Amino acid sequence: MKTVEELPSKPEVLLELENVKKYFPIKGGVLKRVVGNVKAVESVSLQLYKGESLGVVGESGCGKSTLGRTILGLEELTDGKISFDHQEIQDLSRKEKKKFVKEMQMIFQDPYASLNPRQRIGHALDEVFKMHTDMSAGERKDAVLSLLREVGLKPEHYDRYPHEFSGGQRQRIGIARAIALNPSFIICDEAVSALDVSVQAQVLKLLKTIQEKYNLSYMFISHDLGVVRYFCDRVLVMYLGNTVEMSDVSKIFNNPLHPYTKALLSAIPRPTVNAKRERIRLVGDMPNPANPPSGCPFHTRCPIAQEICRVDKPAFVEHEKDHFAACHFAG
Amino acid sequence: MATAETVTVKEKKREKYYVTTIRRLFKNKLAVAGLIIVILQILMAIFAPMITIHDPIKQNLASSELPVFSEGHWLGTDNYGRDVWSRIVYGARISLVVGIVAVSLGLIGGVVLGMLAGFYPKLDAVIMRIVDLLFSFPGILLAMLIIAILGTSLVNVAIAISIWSIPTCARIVRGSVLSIKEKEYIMAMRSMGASDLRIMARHILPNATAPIIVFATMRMATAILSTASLSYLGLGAQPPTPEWGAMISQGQDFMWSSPHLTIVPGIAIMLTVFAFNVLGDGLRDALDPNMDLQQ
Amino acid sequence: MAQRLLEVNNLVTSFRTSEGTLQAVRDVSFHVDKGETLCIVGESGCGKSITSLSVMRLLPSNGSIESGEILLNNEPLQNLSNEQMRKIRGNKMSMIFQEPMTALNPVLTIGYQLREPLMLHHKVSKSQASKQSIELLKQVGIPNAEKRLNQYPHELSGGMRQRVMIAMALACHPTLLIADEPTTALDVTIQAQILDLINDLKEKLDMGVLMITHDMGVVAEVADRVMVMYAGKKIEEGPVEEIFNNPSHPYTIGLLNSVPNVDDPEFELEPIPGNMPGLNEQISGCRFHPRCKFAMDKCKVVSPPDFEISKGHSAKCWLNEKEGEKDENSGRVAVEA
Amino acid sequence: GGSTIPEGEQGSDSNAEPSASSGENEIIYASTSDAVGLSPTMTNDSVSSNVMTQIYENLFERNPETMELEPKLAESYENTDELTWVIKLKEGIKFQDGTPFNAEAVKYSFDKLRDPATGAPRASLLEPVDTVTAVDETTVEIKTKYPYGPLLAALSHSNAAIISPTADEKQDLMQNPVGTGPFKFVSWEQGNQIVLEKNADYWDGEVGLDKVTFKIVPEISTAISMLQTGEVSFLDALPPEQISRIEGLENVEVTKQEGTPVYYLTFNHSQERNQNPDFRKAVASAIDRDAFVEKLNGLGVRSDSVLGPKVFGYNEEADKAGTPYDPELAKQLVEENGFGDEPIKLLAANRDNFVLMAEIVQSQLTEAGFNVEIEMMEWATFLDTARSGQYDLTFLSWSNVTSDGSEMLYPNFHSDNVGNSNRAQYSDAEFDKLVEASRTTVDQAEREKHLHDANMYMLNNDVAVVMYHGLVTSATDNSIKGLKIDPNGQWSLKDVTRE
Amino acid sequence: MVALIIRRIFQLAFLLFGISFLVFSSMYIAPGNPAAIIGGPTATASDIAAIEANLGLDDPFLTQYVRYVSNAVQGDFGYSYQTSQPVAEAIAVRFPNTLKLAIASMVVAVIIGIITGLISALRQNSWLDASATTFALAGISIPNFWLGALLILIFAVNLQWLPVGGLSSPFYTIEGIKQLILPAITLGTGSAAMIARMTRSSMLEVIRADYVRTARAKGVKERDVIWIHTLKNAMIPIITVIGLNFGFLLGGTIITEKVFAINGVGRLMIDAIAARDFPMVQGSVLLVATLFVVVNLLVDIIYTYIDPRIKYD
Ligand SMILES: Nc1ncnc2c1ncn2[C@@H]1O[C@H](COP(=O)(O)OP(=O)(O)OP(=O)(O)O)[C@@H](O)[C@H]1O
Ligand SMILES: Nc1ncnc2c1ncn2[C@@H]1O[C@H](COP(=O)(O)OP(=O)(O)OP(=O)(O)O)[C@@H](O)[C@H]1O
Ligand SMILES: [Mg+2]
Ligand SMILES: [Mg+2]
Repeated sequence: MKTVEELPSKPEVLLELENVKKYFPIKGGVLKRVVGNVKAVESVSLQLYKGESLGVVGESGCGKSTLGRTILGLEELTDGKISFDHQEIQDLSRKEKKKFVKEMQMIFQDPYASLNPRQRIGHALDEVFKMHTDMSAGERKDAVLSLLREVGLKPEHYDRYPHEFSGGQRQRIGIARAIALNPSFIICDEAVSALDVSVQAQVLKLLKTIQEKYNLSYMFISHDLGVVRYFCDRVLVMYLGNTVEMSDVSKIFNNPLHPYTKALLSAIPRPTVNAKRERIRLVGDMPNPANPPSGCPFHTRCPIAQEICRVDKPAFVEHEKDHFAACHFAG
Repeated sequence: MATAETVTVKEKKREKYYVTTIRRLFKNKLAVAGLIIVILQILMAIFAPMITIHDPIKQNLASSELPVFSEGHWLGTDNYGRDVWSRIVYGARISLVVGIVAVSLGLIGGVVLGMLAGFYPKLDAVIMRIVDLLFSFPGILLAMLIIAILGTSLVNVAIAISIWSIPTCARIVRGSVLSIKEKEYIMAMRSMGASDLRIMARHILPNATAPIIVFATMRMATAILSTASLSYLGLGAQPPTPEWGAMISQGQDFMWSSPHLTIVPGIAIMLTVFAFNVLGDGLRDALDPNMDLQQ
Repeated sequence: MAQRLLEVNNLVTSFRTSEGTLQAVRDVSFHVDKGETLCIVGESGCGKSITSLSVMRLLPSNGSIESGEILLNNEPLQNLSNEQMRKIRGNKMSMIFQEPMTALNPVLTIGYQLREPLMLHHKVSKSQASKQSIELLKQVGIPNAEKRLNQYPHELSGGMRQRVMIAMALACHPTLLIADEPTTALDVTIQAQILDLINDLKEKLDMGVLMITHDMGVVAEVADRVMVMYAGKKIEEGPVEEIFNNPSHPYTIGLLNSVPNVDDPEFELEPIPGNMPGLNEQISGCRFHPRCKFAMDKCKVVSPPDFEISKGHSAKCWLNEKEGEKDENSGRVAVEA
Repeated sequence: GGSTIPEGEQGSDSNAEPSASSGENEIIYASTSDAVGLSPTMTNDSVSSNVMTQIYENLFERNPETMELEPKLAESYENTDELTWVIKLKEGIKFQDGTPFNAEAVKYSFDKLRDPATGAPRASLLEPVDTVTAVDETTVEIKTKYPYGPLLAALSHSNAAIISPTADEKQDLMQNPVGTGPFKFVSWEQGNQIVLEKNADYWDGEVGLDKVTFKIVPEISTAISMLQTGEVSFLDALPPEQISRIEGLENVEVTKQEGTPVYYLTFNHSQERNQNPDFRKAVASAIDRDAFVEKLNGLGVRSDSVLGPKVFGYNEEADKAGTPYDPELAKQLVEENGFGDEPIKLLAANRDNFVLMAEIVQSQLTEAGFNVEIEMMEWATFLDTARSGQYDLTFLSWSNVTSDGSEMLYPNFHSDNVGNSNRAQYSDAEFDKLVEASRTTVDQAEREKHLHDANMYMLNNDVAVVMYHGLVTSATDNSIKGLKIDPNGQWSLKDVTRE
Repeated sequence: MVALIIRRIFQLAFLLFGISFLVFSSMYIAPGNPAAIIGGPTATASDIAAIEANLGLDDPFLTQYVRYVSNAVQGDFGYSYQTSQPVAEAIAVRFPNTLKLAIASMVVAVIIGIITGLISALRQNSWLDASATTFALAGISIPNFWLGALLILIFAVNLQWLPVGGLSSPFYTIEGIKQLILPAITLGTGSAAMIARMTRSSMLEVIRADYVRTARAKGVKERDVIWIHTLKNAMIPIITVIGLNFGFLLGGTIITEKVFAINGVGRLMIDAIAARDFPMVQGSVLLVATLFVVVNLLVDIIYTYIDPRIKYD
């Protein structure tokens, strides 16, 4: 397992987000005017290095998937900058973006739902090459077969439909599709959440192997903190569209600064019997992202909230080396 | 030590796509019956001269309105003494072709409109109002317009009937598209950089076939029946050319004296529609890759 | 000794499919006592849900119980008429389903769905049922309960929906609660809330809980006893401490090694190689042997019986064969020894 | 029913109930379409005139038996010269609204019809009239622009009925008619029914019925079912396909009598091919009209004559004067002249018996070696197409309201009307002369001769091939007595009673 | 909801504008001159010219159209060329009949269609399912005139239970109901067929849904499982088909109206087209278009009651 320290002294930045915002307009009235916004991603800034895995965790609905989709351009960016390989990509035309499509891919949470049920998987993979390369039919078939082999499937799977695979195999197909064009960056949106533990372990292994082979970067969205700890180099914690903490995986798990991170960690069920734990109970539900609370977005549920938290929104600052957090009382 | 490769997974030998479809189709008894009827009808149309003794347009006023099972005319004769069996057999040539062509054209129009409306929310209101407009525009007026502008060929009959099918088809397709486009595999295709056209044609359409098949097969009946009203206006097959719809509508006058003049072509249409329906149902199931799972 | 609540003996459940009749549950026996939680774990598709659905007699239309016995409070369920069974469901015995998103009816209000079991089984008036529903929602920790009654499932968050499901299952104070992966796909904070809730209620109502999950963390947290299934069979059963501390079947060991350990950064995953066999696959001997790194010749031929490891802990694996028993079980091996 | 029921409630009256209201002194007539309107000036269709005939009356009317024109509202007439007609009116007649019937009313009616500002569809009926003068209360003098023989016949046309001037000024007669006839208008529910009631003050004897309902039943077979169940009591214009069914009904009496409608095949005479006498002869001899008439189940009269037996100008000699059916001759002519090479477009309107004629004639012509294609059309398109001469052969029909031969030959075949009512596009100087003579002669015997000559001229030249002459038919409930139908299909209900 | 309605009304205005132009120009292009029809076969050129002048048909196309639209906007839909009756009045007389018939046949169609659809979905692939399918196919292949005539023969002529035709009695009287029965069955059969097929397929889609199983797990009675938990979820496509059919029926149905001597909008329109009675055609087409939009709007609103997830804003 790598840690940031083991990476080359100056890790090369692959993806950089600056104040990325994604609002979903709420339309109303006769003329369908915008009457409000769901602030799915309020403000996210980060740097992602070549060859690293960045875990993204946070409560359901906090904007993890939206962030991922926005980076890929599947959702229109509301504000901010996205640079990939030192080039700003948010304003590119569809055509110009096409070359970045090859570089950035996504593995979806539900492998079954993300495959066309009426398309044989061989054809599904073939289609990727068809869209982005000039290969002949024969070359494409060879490419698909070697892809299948790469993710541990067999040539005879070429003609099968998605439903004829087990969950783990389906996720392998999703991975095959994502790596088909040799991307340098893959977003895994809860890519292993739907798999049971033994299959999940297989898939995680596979993802690691591929990463080492191609020096890939992952953005790994998950709610399973065990998996994040195992798989990721750094972790980003989100709450209500905001980044609340980011650091190396060991720092986050051993020395969390933000009360939300602490609550999150305390809630992890440990697969060991009688491990009595002190769980920090969060009261109430996550606030409505269309109408976020003033000040610190977490203050409504924070066990250590003070008056200042209601008023001032804490900045996302580096409290220790490479350890960022947005809390007035961090530490 | 066992590895993934040595697992004893018994691989089914993969067959070609169409072989699978056909094998599944043949498992469905009703669909097979439908297929047989369709094939028989097509053969009947092709080999019409060989399976009839009478000329379908040859009149014999002296032996008109013979009932079924008369000597020499097992389905009787019509008002002009023409052999009903011959007319049914030859009529298949026009009725089947017009029915199939008209329904296909209507499907193309309806699918394109419905697909665009469902896929692009901005086009939705515009297209759906155009569809409303097509729906409210009287069919006869449309036929007259086609006669005036395009003339009276059989192709134009198919056009007229297909335009009648467009609004319903468009609405049905739009409904399906609205739900399919929210599926995750569509999002996945987007993330792969697939064009809208590819997504619509290769990923949404194949998954919207079920209601389309139901609609299309039901529509066959209406299409064949409407041919009659159009030839009555002078559009398309003119008398004495045999054609099922026209046979029914002409037989209407003789419903009391010779009911077989309407019942026989009526049964012919019903058989066709029945055949296409069960075949369509069977085909839908056979094309559905999940069928094996669902028993 | 605790009171026996549910007893399942030699259950066999099969499906009619285009490939013939397939057995999804193969000769499974287990029991749940009052005030006890039994967890069923195992790989996806191993028959966990089908086992629980067999108990509820809610199998899909092409499935049926081929043989075996299911006793609730010592009363055999399979002899009951549909109408009698209906009166038990939701009343004495209720179930939380795997998918919180799809298990609630999207077109009926939360209130309607909550009132339904109360009005059906306890014959209370509508307003009485509403009052009780509000109580239930409060119990499962949903704020603003009065308002929620008039909302539809899609207006609630995933965690709230799952809690509604639980409230519904608990409405008539069942003696047996079956929970099929109640927390999969929920984030940890919500998951923790729900597990706490079930535990509290179990204690309060002396309810028996049959929980299905593949999350070993959840198992460790809630289970009293654990049953491990593989490919339709029960392969190991025992008290939770035994299973975690002394797993006796290679599959159980593999399962535990597949779970990343949050607290141990140096932990290395050891996935079980290969895939679970399909229902239609013929495998002789132990069904796990193709994936088992300890597989012996015997495993490929003879299917192992239950071996008792300690009191209440048994496993179906030849590795646990005790010297003294070998003769009884297999002459061939005895000769070798 | 009766006059005590206020108008407004009439619509929802239980008149659809079978036996209850078609009882005592009421009859219900089923019509396949609605009247266009009830003003003689503004309408020109047979359904409207069926209703109007009960409400309005003319100066003259043709006696259905003798075919003579007899005075109705008129007392007598005389020609002071060829151009002047002095008509004496009956006295003491009142319109249904109380307005007295007099010379002014006659002048008003005729002038209204002739006035271009009115836009009357049948204004041409009185086109030859120059002036109409009310000489005194009971005397009208009509001057024509040229000697006009068919004037009295024209005056017997339902469009020349006399309307009440006061009513016409006060209300729209289309919706609310007032005449001198035996029945008064009660109500009209558009598309459903028209109700008339007895005119208690009728000038010419007692009216037999209390109430008459014209019910619209578009589907003839439905109308027959209603006749069978007693929901209606009277149908006319029975179609040949249904005649056997109607005749099989026990409670129904069917009458058939000769009438004026004539159905014929005509050539488009503006076309070169059709101007070849051999071509026309070949066509005429290829058509077996006897076989066709057979198909009409007794509802057609076979005669070659263009002017039918009930039309003024008819002479028995014309019955057999047409080119006879001779398939051999036809084949021979076709072969010799290559008539079968070019396709022939046989235009047919999609109504009445035209489709039947087209199918049979097409078959017979094909037999003879012609290459004929039927082209069917909806009525309005047909009218346009035929009028502008875009066809080779077509079928036309003519129902002669005034039963006067000139009224047939002039509009349909005189060169004056080519491109209009002369849809055969026939233009022949010699023929024109004969027709003109029949119109401008006042002496009726002489007129008859001219008409016969014109008729024979057409037959000798195969100008048109007459398919059949229509019968006027009716089917009535057995309880209805005294119904008389005149040869142009119109009937008066004045003497009808129910038993 | 209000917003949806207002938006649809805006769209309706444009739709009506478009369709009136379309109808106007097609009537103009199609052969057949209303004046010639009014004049009849005997009319001379001068007769026809006089009629044309009287009706304003001698004006150029655009003048006629603009005149029509500007009158129509002020609520004046003109007078019939044929009968010179106000178009609005003529339609007002007929529409109640069409409405009665449409509602009655829809009731028949919905009852028969949903019940047969349910039966065949619940007994999928049984002989009951096969007979329901056959019934549906027969329903759509039988020409209306044939079914109508058959029903008349049996129930009106032979048994004399019901009247042959007409629709003159008010619908709330026994007589009025009797008059509606046969035409409603004749007309409803086709729609019933479509509804049955749709009910079957959409029931099959939801009948295995998890929430149906949930309902059973709660011990809900089988009847309620079908009618409340399942059918309501399957209703969206069924409602779509019902809406389409109802819209179609409101446009009037020529053959049934003819066979049963019903004075409805369908016959009015067909007669008007045959007579090239422009104002009448316009009026009835605009009515049909409006009704169709209203029905679709209703369907969309019903959607939101059936499925609370559907929102239009
Ligand atoms: N298309 C959309 N329109 C409006 N709001 C949306 C849309 N997509 C997402 N949202 C809202 O944005 C917020 C963030 O959603 P997102 O799917 O990114 O959450 P998430 O962190 O991925 O949650 P989960 O863990 O449940 O997947 C949520 O409140 C969601 O309701
Ligand atoms: N209706 C059905 N017809 C045929 N086979 C079925 C049917 N339902 C389930 N099965 C099969 O039965 C086996 C057991 O399924 P079950 O749902 O019990 O698995 P599970 O252990 O609950 O898995 P998961 O963890 O994914 O929920 C699976 O192989 C499945 O494919
Ligand atoms: Mg997400
Ligand atoms: Mg399960």
